[in-house]
Amino acid sequence: MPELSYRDAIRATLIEEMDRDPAVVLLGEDIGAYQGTFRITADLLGRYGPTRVIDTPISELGFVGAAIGMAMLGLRPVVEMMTWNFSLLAFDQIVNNAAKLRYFSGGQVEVPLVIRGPNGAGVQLSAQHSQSLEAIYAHVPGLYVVAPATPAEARGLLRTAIRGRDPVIFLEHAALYASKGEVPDGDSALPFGRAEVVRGGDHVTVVAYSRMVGVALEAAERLAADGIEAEVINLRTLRPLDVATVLASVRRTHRAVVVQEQWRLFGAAAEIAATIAEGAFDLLDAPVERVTGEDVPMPYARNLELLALPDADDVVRAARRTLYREPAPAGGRADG
Amino acid sequence: MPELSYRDAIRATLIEEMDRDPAVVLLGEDIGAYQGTFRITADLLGRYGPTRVIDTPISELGFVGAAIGMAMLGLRPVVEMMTWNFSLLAFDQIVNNAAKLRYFSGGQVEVPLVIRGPNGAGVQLSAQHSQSLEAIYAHVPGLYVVAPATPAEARGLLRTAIRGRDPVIFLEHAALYASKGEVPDGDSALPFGRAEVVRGGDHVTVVAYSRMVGVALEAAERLAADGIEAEVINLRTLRPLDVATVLASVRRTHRAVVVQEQWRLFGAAAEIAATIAEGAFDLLDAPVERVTGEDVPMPYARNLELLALPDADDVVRAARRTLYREPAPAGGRADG
Amino acid sequence: MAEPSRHEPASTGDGAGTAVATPPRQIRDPDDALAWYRRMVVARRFEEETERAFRRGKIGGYLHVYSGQEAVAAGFLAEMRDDDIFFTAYRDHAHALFRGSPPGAVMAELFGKATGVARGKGGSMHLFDVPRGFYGGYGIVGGHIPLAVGAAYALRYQGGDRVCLCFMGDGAINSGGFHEAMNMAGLWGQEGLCPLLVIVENNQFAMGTPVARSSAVTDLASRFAAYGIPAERIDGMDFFTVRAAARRAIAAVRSSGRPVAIEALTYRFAGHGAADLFQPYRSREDVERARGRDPILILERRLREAGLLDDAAVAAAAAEAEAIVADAVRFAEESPAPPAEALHTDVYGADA
Amino acid sequence: MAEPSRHEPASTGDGAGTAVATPPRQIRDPDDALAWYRRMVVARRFEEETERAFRRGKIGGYLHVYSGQEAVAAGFLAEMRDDDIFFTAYRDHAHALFRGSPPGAVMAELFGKATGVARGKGGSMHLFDVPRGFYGGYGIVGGHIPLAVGAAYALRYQGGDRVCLCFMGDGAINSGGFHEAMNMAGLWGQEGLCPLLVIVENNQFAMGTPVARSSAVTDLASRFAAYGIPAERIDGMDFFTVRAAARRAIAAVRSSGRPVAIEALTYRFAGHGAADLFQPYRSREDVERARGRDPILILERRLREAGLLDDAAVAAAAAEAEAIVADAVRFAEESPAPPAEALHTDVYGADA
Ligand SMILES: Cc1ncc(C[n+]2csc(CCOP(=O)(O)OP(=O)(O)O)c2C)c(N)n1
Ligand SMILES: Cc1ncc(C[n+]2csc(CCOP(=O)(O)OP(=O)(O)O)c2C)c(N)n1
Ligand SMILES: [Mg+2]
Ligand SMILES: [Mg+2]
Repeated sequence: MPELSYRDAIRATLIEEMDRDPAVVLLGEDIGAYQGTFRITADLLGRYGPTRVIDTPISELGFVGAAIGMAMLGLRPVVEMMTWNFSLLAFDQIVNNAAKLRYFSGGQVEVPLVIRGPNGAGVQLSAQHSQSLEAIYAHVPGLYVVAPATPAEARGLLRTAIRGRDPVIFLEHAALYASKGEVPDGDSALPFGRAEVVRGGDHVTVVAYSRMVGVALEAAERLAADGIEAEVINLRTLRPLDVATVLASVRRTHRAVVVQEQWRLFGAAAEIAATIAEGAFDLLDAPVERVTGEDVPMPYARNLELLALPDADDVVRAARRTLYREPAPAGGRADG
Repeated sequence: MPELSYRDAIRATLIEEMDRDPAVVLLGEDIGAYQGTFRITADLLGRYGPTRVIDTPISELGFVGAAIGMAMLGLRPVVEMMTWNFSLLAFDQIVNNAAKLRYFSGGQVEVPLVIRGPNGAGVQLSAQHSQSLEAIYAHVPGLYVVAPATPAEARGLLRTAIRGRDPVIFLEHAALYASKGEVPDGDSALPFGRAEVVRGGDHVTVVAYSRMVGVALEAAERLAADGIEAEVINLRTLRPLDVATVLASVRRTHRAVVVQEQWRLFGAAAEIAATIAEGAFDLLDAPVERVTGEDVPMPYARNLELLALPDADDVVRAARRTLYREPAPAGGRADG
Repeated sequence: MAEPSRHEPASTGDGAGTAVATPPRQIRDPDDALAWYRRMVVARRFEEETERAFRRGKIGGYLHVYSGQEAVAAGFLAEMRDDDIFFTAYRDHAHALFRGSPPGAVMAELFGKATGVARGKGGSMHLFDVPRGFYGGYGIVGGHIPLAVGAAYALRYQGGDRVCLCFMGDGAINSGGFHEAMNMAGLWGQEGLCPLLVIVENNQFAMGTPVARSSAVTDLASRFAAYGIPAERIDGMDFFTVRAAARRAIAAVRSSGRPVAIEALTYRFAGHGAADLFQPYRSREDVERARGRDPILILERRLREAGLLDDAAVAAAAAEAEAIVADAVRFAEESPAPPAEALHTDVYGADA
Repeated sequence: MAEPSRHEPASTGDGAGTAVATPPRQIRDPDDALAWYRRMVVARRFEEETERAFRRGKIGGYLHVYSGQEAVAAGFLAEMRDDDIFFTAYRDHAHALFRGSPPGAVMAELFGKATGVARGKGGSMHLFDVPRGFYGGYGIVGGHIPLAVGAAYALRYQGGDRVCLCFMGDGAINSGGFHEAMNMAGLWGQEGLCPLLVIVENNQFAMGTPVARSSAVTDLASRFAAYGIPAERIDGMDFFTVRAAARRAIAAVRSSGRPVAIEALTYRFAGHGAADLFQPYRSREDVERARGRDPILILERRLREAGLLDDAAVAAAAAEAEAIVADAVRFAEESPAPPAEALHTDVYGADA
């Protein structure tokens, strides 16, 4: 069990899968000569040559579409989206072709495509470069939406993604690239749709994914100091969503907090909260709390940016509210 | 109070606003010489000439972007999206420029832009042409998201949209264009964020918007025959969401059904259901029910398409479930 | 960098409505030419029937017929090898028929039946016949062009000399996806990794918008110079002209692995779609003038001149087409709708 | 249709690294030329300071400096009228300074302060100074190009003869938005409704990707022919060359209401952004060679040759720049961060 960074876990998995299957090709902006903006693909151009490591022009719609065409013909392209923000330009190809081709062709073609790159806010990248798009992609049938929180997950889920038969929205997080963790050796793949209980607890369930898992764990530590034992669930994938694991926990703790980095309204936490409220209706002792980013474009100034993002404090307060140890926010809970 | 079709209400409003303000210009594909795919803009080219009624190439990203630029300079462009499906190509311009320009310019520019056209499923238009995108747009701060259900609303809300100071996602519905209704004379505008109780009732609240309002009303009729009085709320706008009106109703009925045409997961109904569960927690006598489209790309065959779309039957059953007069669906409620 | 004129412009007119003098030509393979004539007659008859079926409520959604453009798809598909592949937009019925998809299965798709080429899930805009190399059938204008570029790359990556054809409309040339895809095709072609033939079916209109109102430059072939892609404009109404251009272009693409483009001037005789009844954007006379250069009649005349066709043979072809199309309709009518379970299949390849 | 060569290509080289012989020229307005020299010196000094401030942690996010390209923005902005407007991408500091935005307010924006040109909400990539006609500052490559086309239309729609300039990078030319926007500009220009001047700042690279690897055709000016937009390529390192081209082009755009494009060959001396430390995609020698044609030194030499500048004046300009930049940093440092309430303002124009 070597220790690897999240970045190196992704890179190592790319290398393993490229060594294993010549159908795996990489495409993206500056993944070759530049070595990748986040150095995920460092040295891969030298290793595999320009036919397998394809530096593309700034043409997100075009190269995602081309990757779909490659996948239809049996290749297994892995597209690096330099940041997921740029995927808005490729949105039509992802939603109208990648996600639906199997369906509207009556099952004649499939699109084994992985699109990966950093999602969410960095540090002071401001409004156009700080989006977290999971709710938008998770809405679309035909896609898988994956958001690993640890190096081991990054590796296990990426392997499943690359070997799969359908398009995968693989959401990394720039703030996690340098984080380290034990990564199992060998050919281990993690299945989609299986959440992990990363911390046990009986008083409240905190549901998170990607970078927010760390925030939830930090909050759980602080809550523990106060005698509150939070169970923290790392979803790993949003589509499919592991409803069973979440409900099993909430049915025991009777309380839930859902954490997401992005805009609150119509965000991922809404689906999770609604699902909990439906599935554990009789067993909930308090409203499900949503801890989310503020409903504003991301500001540049660091002080404002920190205000716009959810943190452990927010999770602690929300958890305490579910236990009625904290007053509801001024103006009531759900004043939109 | 003349009776107008939904189509004519929109068209009449465009004419009134163009007569009133020379800054209003129209752009879109085939809105001029072709007279508009749904004839919303019929004769307007003749009336206002090609500088105000601009037939564009098939360049959604480009002409939405150009309209944003016009709006920044003080024009009030109204863009026709032939159908909202094509807006996926303009998604970057809408999300990264229109919605955020005021913010990242520090308030120096504004984007008084309306993008309008039919949203949702038609009849057998299949996977690429049958999407309902409200959840995706309603997620984004800086946008307004409007979905009128009647001719009067189409007129009142469009007027507010055109005279406003911010980008408006104006979601019409092809299935409503021929529907008729009384439309108030004169300069009446409907404010955003005010839902309407379109039918009173004490037993269950049904929340809907756009075409689903009619479906909800039909269900309410049937429920009434069975002694169940449903209160039907027409949201009119999804951003902002009139939480107060919804909660006031649910706090009285203790039961809620939310109806949307589109894919269930991470859909608009999730936000509404989560908001109800948060805001009426102690007063809910049953889980909030979501009635939605199936989680599949839209099939072409009519029999499958009908199965994919929610209808009054589904609403009736959901309402009865909230009253425990109907068993929960096999496999439990929230099994994802 | 590629020199943008490997092919010189062939005979062209201002538009397909203008008569273009094409020199009489020796007919190399008479049987084959006759077979293509009959296929074009079937395609025309097939489209007439789809319009009727639409009015009868048997076909739903959008319906875009190909009448008037038959020589384009026929000429190119005639030159494709069995293992070559192609993509097109939503005006795709004739492409499927020419490639050999059973007319019954094509009609059944339009009728939304389980026996359709896409099992009733795609409809008119999304015909697919992958075993025959037909990769669809797309409804978002321009959306399939990047796919075709990637598919071409894959073909070369996997070895061999298969080529990919991509049909597109004149309106699609203004979409950003076209630009991004063509630039990549030009780049990948420099390494011999993009065996792609792009066919712009310039039928003069994108819905109601004439080319001069949608493209800042009306010589569409000239727009490929921006990507170093050799391009020529041809008369798309003459089957032999199309076929000759197709032969040259496919050979060039196959041997070089580099993209080539052809703008075929043609004309759509029907409305844009079934809903385009009044066609306010063009006059009846314009359409009549264009019908003067009906590609089927042009081919018929050629074959008559060559002594390969007479009145009886023309009548026989019509009767044969009638029978084929009637069979197709019968098959479609009698086929079952997809079972309810089909709603949830083909979303993912395996259970999530 | 527009003929795509109203302007003939002027003196050009293969790239900005190659010396280009520009004929000695009479300096028309010496004071003005000296003023632009001093502004360029300030811009260079300003950028050096932003890089330092970034390392000191005073500036966050992405930081893209303009060093090496000064003659381009200077030459074009020198010819803009006060009521003209412009758009650019994220490499935008010099554009703001040349247009007259106070250096302190620009620096304060980078420091994320309430006194910044965008009140600290935009940062380096989103400078705005609307009262001076600077409409931003955009981070999505190519995303501002359609905006500029629409803005140009609005200017003509509203009457008068204002023009709109749109600066863009060589990498942006491959984005679909560029294509869609240019085609519309070409079309609208046919009606005299698009007074737009597009300036491609070809600094040879898009991040680590050289033009030859991103564009199938390396003569970027030639790509505008696809839109009927006259275009020329110029030496972007020589202020006078740029300015002369700008004068001609702006006059043409202003009088005709039609778009014109200019590809200015230049070079970025620094890394793409502050994170691009090692620049594995080019050699130190390449950069050194390019620095041999430093636009500030070229201008300095010209002014010396014309007897307008001597060692003392050069030193004075440097000292002046030093003081201006030091003041800007001081102003930025001492300015307050935006108040917490600012988080929720500027989302909508009025309460929803
Ligand atoms: C992106 C997009 N925008 C708009 C439409 C609506 N639409 C369908 S066909 C069409 C015209 C296309 O014209 P062309 O490419 O010339 O093909 P043709 O119909 O002439 O075969 C339009 C605008 C669409 N399907 N996709
Ligand atoms: C749509 C999009 N894709 C990718 C990026 C990441 N990115 C930022 S700058 C850049 C290179 C742009 O090069 P160019 O247009 O030549 O401008 P330059 O940096 O040379 O001034 C890239 C790829 C982006 N900001 N937007
Ligand atoms: Mg056409
Ligand atoms: Mg560049």
